[in-house]
Amino acid sequence: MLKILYFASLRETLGLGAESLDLPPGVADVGGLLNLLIARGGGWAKLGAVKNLRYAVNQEMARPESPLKAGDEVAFFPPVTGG
Amino acid sequence: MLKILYFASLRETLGLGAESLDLPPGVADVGGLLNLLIARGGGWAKLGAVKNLRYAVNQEMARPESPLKAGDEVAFFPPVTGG
Amino acid sequence: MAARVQEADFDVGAELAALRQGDARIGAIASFVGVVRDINDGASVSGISEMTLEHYPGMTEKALEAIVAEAKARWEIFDALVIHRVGRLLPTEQIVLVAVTGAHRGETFAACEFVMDYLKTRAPFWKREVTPDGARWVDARETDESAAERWQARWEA
Amino acid sequence: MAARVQEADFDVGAELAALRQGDARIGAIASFVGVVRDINDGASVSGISEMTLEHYPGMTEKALEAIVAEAKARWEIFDALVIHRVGRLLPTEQIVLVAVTGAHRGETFAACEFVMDYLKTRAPFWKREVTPDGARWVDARETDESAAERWQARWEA
Repeated sequence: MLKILYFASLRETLGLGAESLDLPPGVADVGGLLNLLIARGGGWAKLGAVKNLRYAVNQEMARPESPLKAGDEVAFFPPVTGG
Repeated sequence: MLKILYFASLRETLGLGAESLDLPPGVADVGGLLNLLIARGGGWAKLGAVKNLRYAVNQEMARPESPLKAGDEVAFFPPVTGG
Repeated sequence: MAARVQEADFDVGAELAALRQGDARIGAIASFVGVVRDINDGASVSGISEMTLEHYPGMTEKALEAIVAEAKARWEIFDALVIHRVGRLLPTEQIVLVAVTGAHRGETFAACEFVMDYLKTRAPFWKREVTPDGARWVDARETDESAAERWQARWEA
Repeated sequence: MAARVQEADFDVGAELAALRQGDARIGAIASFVGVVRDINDGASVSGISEMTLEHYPGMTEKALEAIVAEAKARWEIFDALVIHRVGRLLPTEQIVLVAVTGAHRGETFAACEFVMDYLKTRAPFWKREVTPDGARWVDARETDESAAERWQARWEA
Protein backbone atom coordinates (compact mmCIF):
# COMPACT_ATOMS: atom_id res chain seq x y z
CA MET A 1 0.00 0.00 0.00
CA LEU A 2 1.19 3.52 -0.90
CA LYS A 3 0.02 6.71 0.76
CA ILE A 4 -0.26 9.46 -1.86
CA LEU A 5 -0.56 13.16 -0.94
CA TYR A 6 -1.43 16.20 -3.07
CA PHE A 7 -0.80 19.79 -2.04
CA ALA A 8 -1.75 23.34 -2.94
CA SER A 9 -3.05 23.86 -6.50
CA LEU A 10 -2.77 20.11 -7.22
CA ARG A 11 -5.00 19.29 -4.26
CA GLU A 12 -7.52 21.86 -5.50
CA THR A 13 -7.40 20.66 -9.11
CA LEU A 14 -7.89 17.03 -8.10
CA GLY A 15 -10.32 17.80 -5.30
CA LEU A 16 -8.29 15.32 -3.27
CA GLY A 17 -5.62 15.73 -0.60
CA ALA A 18 -4.70 12.10 0.03
CA GLU A 19 -5.41 8.61 -1.16
CA SER A 20 -4.18 5.06 -0.54
CA LEU A 21 -3.21 2.80 -3.39
CA ASP A 22 -1.79 -0.71 -3.64
CA LEU A 23 1.60 -0.45 -5.30
CA PRO A 24 0.64 -1.65 -8.80
CA PRO A 25 2.78 -4.31 -10.49
CA GLY A 26 5.31 -2.79 -12.85
CA VAL A 27 5.47 0.52 -10.97
CA ALA A 28 8.97 0.75 -9.51
CA ASP A 29 9.56 4.47 -9.12
CA VAL A 30 7.94 7.90 -8.77
CA GLY A 31 7.86 8.42 -12.55
CA GLY A 32 6.04 5.12 -13.02
CA LEU A 33 3.46 6.06 -10.42
CA LEU A 34 2.97 9.47 -12.01
CA ASN A 35 2.33 7.88 -15.43
CA LEU A 36 -0.20 5.55 -13.85
CA LEU A 37 -2.03 8.48 -12.23
CA ILE A 38 -2.03 10.52 -15.45
CA ALA A 39 -3.49 7.50 -17.30
CA ARG A 40 -6.59 7.79 -15.09
CA GLY A 41 -7.62 10.68 -17.34
CA GLY A 42 -9.88 13.62 -16.41
CA GLY A 43 -8.29 15.91 -13.77
CA TRP A 44 -5.48 13.41 -13.41
CA ALA A 45 -4.32 14.02 -16.95
CA LYS A 46 -3.43 17.55 -15.82
CA LEU A 47 -0.70 16.13 -13.57
CA GLY A 48 1.38 15.65 -16.70
CA ALA A 49 1.02 19.32 -17.61
CA VAL A 50 2.03 20.83 -14.28
CA LYS A 51 5.12 22.97 -14.78
CA ASN A 52 8.01 21.82 -12.61
CA LEU A 53 5.98 19.25 -10.71
CA ARG A 54 7.78 18.29 -7.48
CA TYR A 55 7.84 14.92 -5.71
CA ALA A 56 8.68 13.74 -2.23
CA VAL A 57 9.06 10.17 -0.99
CA ASN A 58 8.79 9.63 2.74
CA GLN A 59 9.00 13.40 3.23
CA GLU A 60 12.27 13.84 1.36
CA MET A 61 12.50 15.61 -2.00
CA ALA A 62 12.62 12.95 -4.73
CA ARG A 63 13.00 12.55 -8.48
CA PRO A 64 11.12 10.55 -11.16
CA GLU A 65 13.69 7.77 -10.84
CA SER A 66 13.40 7.57 -7.03
CA PRO A 67 12.38 3.97 -6.21
CA LEU A 68 9.10 3.12 -4.46
CA LYS A 69 8.19 0.24 -2.18
CA ALA A 70 5.07 -0.76 -0.29
CA GLY A 71 4.43 1.50 2.71
CA ASP A 72 6.01 4.59 1.16
CA GLU A 73 4.43 8.04 1.48
CA VAL A 74 4.57 9.80 -1.89
CA ALA A 75 3.68 13.47 -2.32
CA PHE A 76 3.06 15.51 -5.49
CA PHE A 77 3.07 19.30 -5.38
CA PRO A 78 3.91 22.46 -7.36
CA PRO A 79 7.16 24.37 -6.69
CA VAL A 80 7.19 25.71 -3.13
CA THR A 81 6.46 29.37 -2.39
CA GLY A 82 6.96 29.87 1.34
CA GLY A 83 9.14 32.34 3.18
CA MET B 1 42.15 79.41 14.99
CA LEU B 2 41.91 75.63 14.59
CA LYS B 3 40.07 73.29 16.92
CA ILE B 4 42.06 70.06 17.28
CA LEU B 5 40.58 66.88 18.78
CA TYR B 6 42.22 63.62 19.87
CA PHE B 7 40.37 60.37 20.49
CA ALA B 8 40.80 56.97 22.10
CA SER B 9 44.41 55.81 22.60
CA LEU B 10 45.72 59.12 21.20
CA ARG B 11 43.78 61.11 23.77
CA GLU B 12 45.18 58.88 26.50
CA THR B 13 48.76 59.04 25.22
CA LEU B 14 48.69 62.83 24.96
CA GLY B 15 46.61 63.32 28.10
CA LEU B 16 44.59 65.77 26.01
CA GLY B 17 41.22 65.55 24.25
CA ALA B 18 41.10 68.96 22.59
CA GLU B 19 43.09 72.10 22.03
CA SER B 20 42.84 75.35 20.10
CA LEU B 21 45.67 76.53 17.92
CA ASP B 22 46.18 79.49 15.61
CA LEU B 23 46.68 78.12 12.12
CA PRO B 24 50.47 78.51 11.86
CA PRO B 25 51.95 80.19 8.77
CA GLY B 26 53.11 77.64 6.24
CA VAL B 27 50.66 74.96 7.43
CA ALA B 28 48.22 74.42 4.57
CA ASP B 29 46.97 70.89 5.07
CA VAL B 30 46.45 68.07 7.56
CA GLY B 31 49.89 66.59 6.89
CA GLY B 32 51.52 69.96 7.61
CA LEU B 33 49.64 70.26 10.88
CA LEU B 34 50.62 66.73 11.87
CA ASN B 35 54.30 67.47 11.24
CA LEU B 36 54.04 70.59 13.36
CA LEU B 37 52.48 68.62 16.23
CA ILE B 38 55.11 65.85 16.00
CA ALA B 39 57.84 68.50 16.12
CA ARG B 40 56.66 69.46 19.64
CA GLY B 41 58.50 66.34 20.81
CA GLY B 42 57.68 64.26 23.91
CA GLY B 43 54.33 62.49 23.68
CA TRP B 44 53.62 64.37 20.45
CA ALA B 45 56.47 62.63 18.69
CA LYS B 46 54.49 59.40 19.07
CA LEU B 47 51.83 60.78 16.69
CA GLY B 48 54.24 60.01 13.87
CA ALA B 49 54.50 56.37 14.96
CA VAL B 50 50.77 55.61 15.21
CA LYS B 51 49.93 52.85 12.76
CA ASN B 52 47.27 53.91 10.28
CA LEU B 53 46.60 57.26 11.95
CA ARG B 54 43.23 58.62 10.79
CA TYR B 55 42.22 62.25 10.24
CA ALA B 56 38.96 64.12 9.97
CA VAL B 57 38.39 67.74 8.96
CA ASN B 58 35.09 69.29 9.97
CA GLN B 59 33.83 65.83 10.88
CA GLU B 60 34.53 64.24 7.50
CA MET B 61 37.26 61.66 6.94
CA ALA B 62 40.31 63.42 5.48
CA ARG B 63 43.80 62.73 4.14
CA PRO B 64 47.22 64.29 4.73
CA GLU B 65 46.73 66.49 1.68
CA SER B 66 43.30 67.74 2.79
CA PRO B 67 43.51 71.56 2.99
CA LEU B 68 43.02 73.47 6.24
CA LYS B 69 41.72 76.96 6.89
CA ALA B 70 41.07 79.05 9.99
CA GLY B 71 37.99 77.84 11.87
CA ASP B 72 38.37 74.19 10.86
CA GLU B 73 37.86 71.34 13.31
CA VAL B 74 40.62 68.76 12.86
CA ALA B 75 40.56 65.37 14.56
CA PHE B 76 43.29 62.74 14.93
CA PHE B 77 42.45 59.19 15.94
CA PRO B 78 43.43 55.52 15.52
CA PRO B 79 41.49 53.22 13.16
CA VAL B 80 37.91 52.89 14.32
CA THR B 81 36.70 49.77 16.15
CA GLY B 82 32.97 50.16 16.71
CA GLY B 83 30.10 47.90 15.75
CA MET C 1 14.18 23.44 18.81
CA ALA C 2 15.80 24.88 15.70
CA ALA C 3 12.65 24.97 13.54
CA ARG C 4 9.01 25.68 14.32
CA VAL C 5 5.86 25.76 12.18
CA GLN C 6 2.96 27.55 13.80
CA GLU C 7 -0.21 29.52 13.15
CA ALA C 8 0.51 32.03 15.90
CA ASP C 9 2.50 35.20 15.37
CA PHE C 10 5.97 35.45 16.89
CA ASP C 11 7.74 38.16 18.94
CA VAL C 12 11.09 38.83 17.25
CA GLY C 13 12.63 40.48 20.31
CA ALA C 14 11.65 37.61 22.61
CA GLU C 15 12.82 34.97 20.10
CA LEU C 16 16.22 36.64 19.65
CA ALA C 17 16.59 36.98 23.43
CA ALA C 18 15.80 33.29 23.92
CA LEU C 19 18.22 32.29 21.16
CA ARG C 20 21.06 34.31 22.75
CA GLN C 21 20.25 33.37 26.32
CA GLY C 22 23.26 32.26 28.32
CA ASP C 23 25.74 32.10 25.45
CA ALA C 24 28.42 34.71 26.16
CA ARG C 25 30.44 33.62 23.12
CA ILE C 26 27.93 35.34 20.81
CA GLY C 27 29.15 38.49 19.11
CA ALA C 28 26.78 38.60 16.17
CA ILE C 29 23.11 37.91 15.49
CA ALA C 30 21.83 38.17 11.92
CA SER C 31 18.12 37.86 11.41
CA PHE C 32 15.47 38.14 8.76
CA VAL C 33 11.72 38.64 8.92
CA GLY C 34 9.47 38.04 5.92
CA VAL C 35 6.22 39.97 5.84
CA VAL C 36 2.98 39.80 3.83
CA ARG C 37 3.11 42.68 1.35
CA ASP C 38 -0.08 44.25 0.10
CA ILE C 39 1.14 44.08 -3.49
CA ASN C 40 2.88 41.11 -5.07
CA ASP C 41 4.96 41.20 -8.23
CA GLY C 42 2.51 39.36 -10.42
CA ALA C 43 -0.58 41.11 -9.13
CA SER C 44 -1.46 44.14 -11.28
CA VAL C 45 -2.24 47.04 -9.01
CA SER C 46 -4.72 45.21 -6.83
CA GLY C 47 -3.76 44.78 -3.22
CA ILE C 48 -3.73 41.46 -1.42
CA SER C 49 -6.54 41.28 1.08
CA GLU C 50 -5.34 38.04 2.67
CA MET C 51 -3.04 35.10 2.22
CA THR C 52 -3.25 31.46 3.25
CA LEU C 53 -0.14 29.39 3.80
CA GLU C 54 -0.46 25.65 3.31
CA HIS C 55 2.32 23.23 4.21
CA TYR C 56 3.17 19.53 4.33
CA PRO C 57 3.07 18.64 8.03
CA GLY C 58 5.92 16.36 8.94
CA MET C 59 8.02 17.05 5.90
CA THR C 60 8.12 20.78 6.62
CA GLU C 61 9.77 20.41 10.01
CA LYS C 62 12.24 17.88 8.61
CA ALA C 63 13.10 20.15 5.69
CA LEU C 64 13.67 23.15 7.95
CA GLU C 65 15.81 21.13 10.38
CA ALA C 66 17.86 19.84 7.45
CA ILE C 67 18.43 23.37 6.13
CA VAL C 68 19.54 24.57 9.57
CA ALA C 69 21.86 21.56 9.92
CA GLU C 70 23.33 22.35 6.51
CA ALA C 71 23.95 25.97 7.54
CA LYS C 72 25.69 24.80 10.72
CA ALA C 73 27.90 22.48 8.68
CA ARG C 74 28.86 25.19 6.21
CA TRP C 75 29.56 28.13 8.54
CA GLU C 76 31.03 28.66 11.97
CA ILE C 77 27.86 29.62 13.69
CA PHE C 78 26.57 28.76 17.15
CA ASP C 79 22.86 28.37 16.66
CA ALA C 80 20.04 29.06 14.25
CA LEU C 81 16.29 29.41 14.54
CA VAL C 82 13.54 29.23 11.93
CA ILE C 83 9.91 30.03 12.67
CA HIS C 84 7.45 29.81 9.79
CA ARG C 85 3.77 30.60 10.10
CA VAL C 86 0.97 28.77 8.31
CA GLY C 87 -2.75 29.41 7.94
CA ARG C 88 -4.44 32.73 7.26
CA LEU C 89 -2.29 35.88 7.21
CA LEU C 90 -3.11 39.51 6.48
CA PRO C 91 -0.95 42.20 4.87
CA THR C 92 1.84 43.49 7.16
CA GLU C 93 1.73 40.27 9.21
CA GLN C 94 4.97 38.40 9.84
CA ILE C 95 5.44 35.14 7.88
CA VAL C 96 8.89 33.87 8.72
CA LEU C 97 11.80 34.52 11.07
CA VAL C 98 15.33 33.26 10.55
CA ALA C 99 17.95 34.14 13.15
CA VAL C 100 21.57 33.01 13.37
CA THR C 101 24.09 33.54 16.16
CA GLY C 102 27.87 33.38 15.90
CA ALA C 103 31.11 35.00 16.93
CA HIS C 104 31.49 37.16 13.82
CA ARG C 105 29.06 38.94 11.57
CA GLY C 106 30.18 37.60 8.18
CA GLU C 107 29.34 34.00 9.02
CA THR C 108 25.98 34.90 10.54
CA PHE C 109 24.92 37.04 7.57
CA ALA C 110 25.86 34.32 5.08
CA ALA C 111 24.18 31.53 7.06
CA CYS C 112 21.00 33.58 7.57
CA GLU C 113 20.69 34.40 3.87
CA PHE C 114 21.47 30.79 2.95
CA VAL C 115 18.69 29.48 5.21
CA MET C 116 16.19 31.91 3.66
CA ASP C 117 17.24 31.02 0.10
CA TYR C 118 17.03 27.30 0.74
CA LEU C 119 13.76 27.62 2.63
CA LYS C 120 12.28 29.43 -0.39
CA THR C 121 13.00 26.50 -2.70
CA ARG C 122 13.16 23.39 -0.47
CA ALA C 123 10.64 23.77 2.35
CA PRO C 124 7.10 22.63 1.44
CA PHE C 125 5.04 25.79 1.94
CA TRP C 126 2.58 27.19 -0.58
CA LYS C 127 1.02 30.64 -0.60
CA ARG C 128 -2.49 31.36 -1.79
CA GLU C 129 -3.42 35.00 -2.16
CA VAL C 130 -6.84 36.57 -2.14
CA THR C 131 -7.08 39.80 -4.13
CA PRO C 132 -10.05 41.83 -5.37
CA ASP C 133 -9.63 39.86 -8.64
CA GLY C 134 -10.06 36.54 -6.84
CA ALA C 135 -7.92 33.89 -5.20
CA ARG C 136 -4.82 32.39 -6.75
CA TRP C 137 -1.85 30.25 -5.84
CA VAL C 138 1.38 32.21 -5.93
CA ASP C 139 3.78 31.10 -8.66
CA ALA C 140 7.32 30.19 -7.73
CA ARG C 141 9.83 32.88 -8.70
CA GLU C 142 12.80 31.97 -10.86
CA THR C 143 14.89 34.44 -8.88
CA ASP C 144 14.33 32.25 -5.82
CA GLU C 145 15.69 29.23 -7.66
CA SER C 146 18.78 31.11 -8.81
CA ALA C 147 19.29 32.58 -5.33
CA ALA C 148 19.42 29.05 -3.94
CA GLU C 149 21.64 27.77 -6.72
CA ARG C 150 24.41 30.28 -6.12
CA TRP C 151 25.10 28.60 -2.74
CA GLN C 152 25.51 25.33 -4.57
CA ALA C 153 28.05 26.88 -6.91
CA ARG C 154 30.00 28.42 -4.03
CA TRP C 155 29.94 25.19 -2.12
CA GLU C 156 31.23 23.10 -5.01
CA ALA C 157 33.83 25.65 -6.13
CA MET D 1 15.70 59.29 12.40
CA ALA D 2 17.93 56.87 10.53
CA ALA D 3 20.83 56.86 12.99
CA ARG D 4 21.04 57.13 16.76
CA VAL D 5 23.95 57.11 19.20
CA GLN D 6 22.94 56.44 22.77
CA GLU D 7 24.08 55.03 26.11
CA ALA D 8 20.80 53.25 26.75
CA ASP D 9 20.08 49.72 25.59
CA PHE D 10 17.59 49.19 22.78
CA ASP D 11 14.65 46.81 22.32
CA VAL D 12 15.10 45.05 18.96
CA GLY D 13 11.46 44.01 18.70
CA ALA D 14 10.17 47.52 19.39
CA GLU D 15 12.68 49.10 17.02
CA LEU D 16 11.78 46.75 14.16
CA ALA D 17 8.08 47.34 14.79
CA ALA D 18 8.59 51.12 14.69
CA LEU D 19 10.65 50.86 11.50
CA ARG D 20 7.93 48.79 9.76
CA GLN D 21 5.01 50.77 11.10
CA GLY D 22 2.49 51.76 8.48
CA ASP D 23 4.47 50.65 5.44
CA ALA D 24 2.51 47.84 3.78
CA ARG D 25 4.98 47.69 0.89
CA ILE D 26 7.53 45.96 3.13
CA GLY D 27 8.12 42.28 2.41
CA ALA D 28 11.57 41.89 3.95
CA ILE D 29 13.41 43.07 7.05
CA ALA D 30 17.07 42.15 7.46
CA SER D 31 18.69 43.05 10.74
CA PHE D 32 21.89 42.62 12.66
CA VAL D 33 22.74 42.93 16.35
CA GLY D 34 26.32 43.17 17.58
CA VAL D 35 26.96 41.97 21.12
CA VAL D 36 29.84 42.26 23.63
CA ARG D 37 31.54 38.87 23.66
CA ASP D 38 33.33 37.69 26.76
CA ILE D 39 36.37 36.68 24.74
CA ASN D 40 37.90 38.74 21.96
CA ASP D 41 40.19 37.40 19.25
CA GLY D 42 43.33 39.05 20.50
CA ALA D 43 42.72 38.38 24.16
CA SER D 44 44.42 35.20 25.34
CA VAL D 45 41.98 33.14 27.34
CA SER D 46 41.01 35.91 29.71
CA GLY D 47 37.44 37.07 29.54
CA ILE D 48 36.38 40.67 29.08
CA SER D 49 34.92 42.06 32.27
CA GLU D 50 33.72 45.28 30.67
CA MET D 51 34.03 47.48 27.62
CA THR D 52 33.85 51.22 27.10
CA LEU D 53 32.84 52.70 23.78
CA GLU D 54 34.12 56.16 22.97
CA HIS D 55 32.94 58.13 19.95
CA TYR D 56 33.30 61.49 18.22
CA PRO D 57 30.05 63.31 18.94
CA GLY D 58 28.80 65.16 15.89
CA MET D 59 30.91 63.26 13.39
CA THR D 60 29.47 59.91 14.47
CA GLU D 61 25.90 60.82 13.62
CA LYS D 62 26.98 62.35 10.30
CA ALA D 63 29.02 59.26 9.40
CA LEU D 64 26.14 56.91 10.21
CA GLU D 65 23.64 59.01 8.25
CA ALA D 66 26.03 59.06 5.30
CA ILE D 67 26.40 55.27 5.38
CA VAL D 68 22.63 54.82 5.48
CA ALA D 69 22.21 57.28 2.60
CA GLU D 70 24.81 55.36 0.60
CA ALA D 71 22.96 52.09 1.23
CA LYS D 72 19.70 53.68 0.04
CA ALA D 73 21.44 54.89 -3.11
CA ARG D 74 22.91 51.48 -3.89
CA TRP D 75 19.96 49.19 -3.22
CA GLU D 76 16.21 49.30 -3.63
CA ILE D 77 15.33 49.49 0.02
CA PHE D 78 12.65 51.47 1.80
CA ASP D 79 14.27 52.45 5.07
CA ALA D 80 17.22 51.71 7.32
CA LEU D 81 17.97 52.21 10.97
CA VAL D 82 21.26 52.25 12.88
CA ILE D 83 21.47 52.40 16.67
CA HIS D 84 24.92 52.34 18.23
CA ARG D 85 25.54 52.42 21.94
CA VAL D 86 28.41 54.24 23.67
CA GLY D 87 29.73 54.28 27.23
CA ARG D 88 30.21 51.31 29.51
CA LEU D 89 28.99 47.91 28.33
CA LEU D 90 29.21 44.45 29.88
CA PRO D 91 29.54 41.05 28.18
CA THR D 92 26.33 39.88 26.45
CA GLU D 93 25.07 43.48 26.20
CA GLN D 94 23.92 44.75 22.82
CA ILE D 95 26.24 47.21 21.05
CA VAL D 96 24.70 47.95 17.70
CA LEU D 97 21.51 47.37 15.71
CA VAL D 98 21.22 47.72 11.95
CA ALA D 99 17.85 47.05 10.33
CA VAL D 100 16.82 47.46 6.69
CA THR D 101 13.35 47.19 5.14
CA GLY D 102 12.53 46.53 1.50
CA ALA D 103 10.29 44.62 -0.85
CA HIS D 104 12.65 41.68 -1.40
CA ARG D 105 15.12 39.90 0.82
CA GLY D 106 18.23 40.05 -1.38
CA GLU D 107 18.41 43.83 -1.34
CA THR D 108 17.78 44.06 2.39
CA PHE D 109 20.45 41.46 3.24
CA ALA D 110 23.04 43.20 1.06
CA ALA D 111 22.25 46.67 2.37
CA CYS D 112 22.28 45.51 6.00
CA GLU D 113 25.67 43.82 5.64
CA PHE D 114 27.02 46.83 3.75
CA VAL D 115 25.98 49.21 6.53
CA MET D 116 27.68 47.01 9.13
CA ASP D 117 30.88 46.71 7.08
CA TYR D 118 31.09 50.44 6.45
CA LEU D 119 30.21 51.27 10.04
CA LYS D 120 33.10 49.07 11.19
CA THR D 121 35.64 51.09 9.19
CA ARG D 122 34.12 54.56 8.76
CA ALA D 123 32.16 55.47 11.88
CA PRO D 124 34.26 57.00 14.67
CA PHE D 125 33.77 54.58 17.55
CA TRP D 126 36.58 53.09 19.63
CA LYS D 127 36.37 50.12 21.99
CA ARG D 128 38.37 49.84 25.18
CA GLU D 129 38.28 46.48 26.94
CA VAL D 130 38.95 45.71 30.56
CA THR D 131 40.23 42.18 31.13
CA PRO D 132 41.86 40.53 34.16
CA ASP D 133 45.18 41.46 32.48
CA GLY D 134 44.28 45.15 32.43
CA ALA D 135 42.65 47.65 30.11
CA ARG D 136 43.50 48.04 26.45
CA TRP D 137 42.18 49.71 23.32
CA VAL D 138 40.93 47.18 20.81
CA ASP D 139 42.98 47.02 17.62
CA ALA D 140 41.26 47.42 14.28
CA ARG D 141 40.90 44.13 12.44
CA GLU D 142 42.22 43.80 8.91
CA THR D 143 39.27 41.57 8.07
CA ASP D 144 37.00 44.56 8.74
CA GLU D 145 38.93 46.64 6.24
CA SER D 146 38.72 43.95 3.57
CA ALA D 147 35.03 43.39 4.30
CA ALA D 148 34.39 47.06 3.56
CA GLU D 149 36.61 47.07 0.49
CA ARG D 150 34.71 44.31 -1.27
CA TRP D 151 31.70 46.63 -1.59
CA GLN D 152 33.94 49.16 -3.28
CA ALA D 153 35.06 46.56 -5.80
CA ARG D 154 31.49 45.46 -6.52
CA TRP D 155 30.38 49.03 -6.91
CA GLU D 156 33.12 49.97 -9.33
CA ALA D 157 32.88 46.74 -11.33
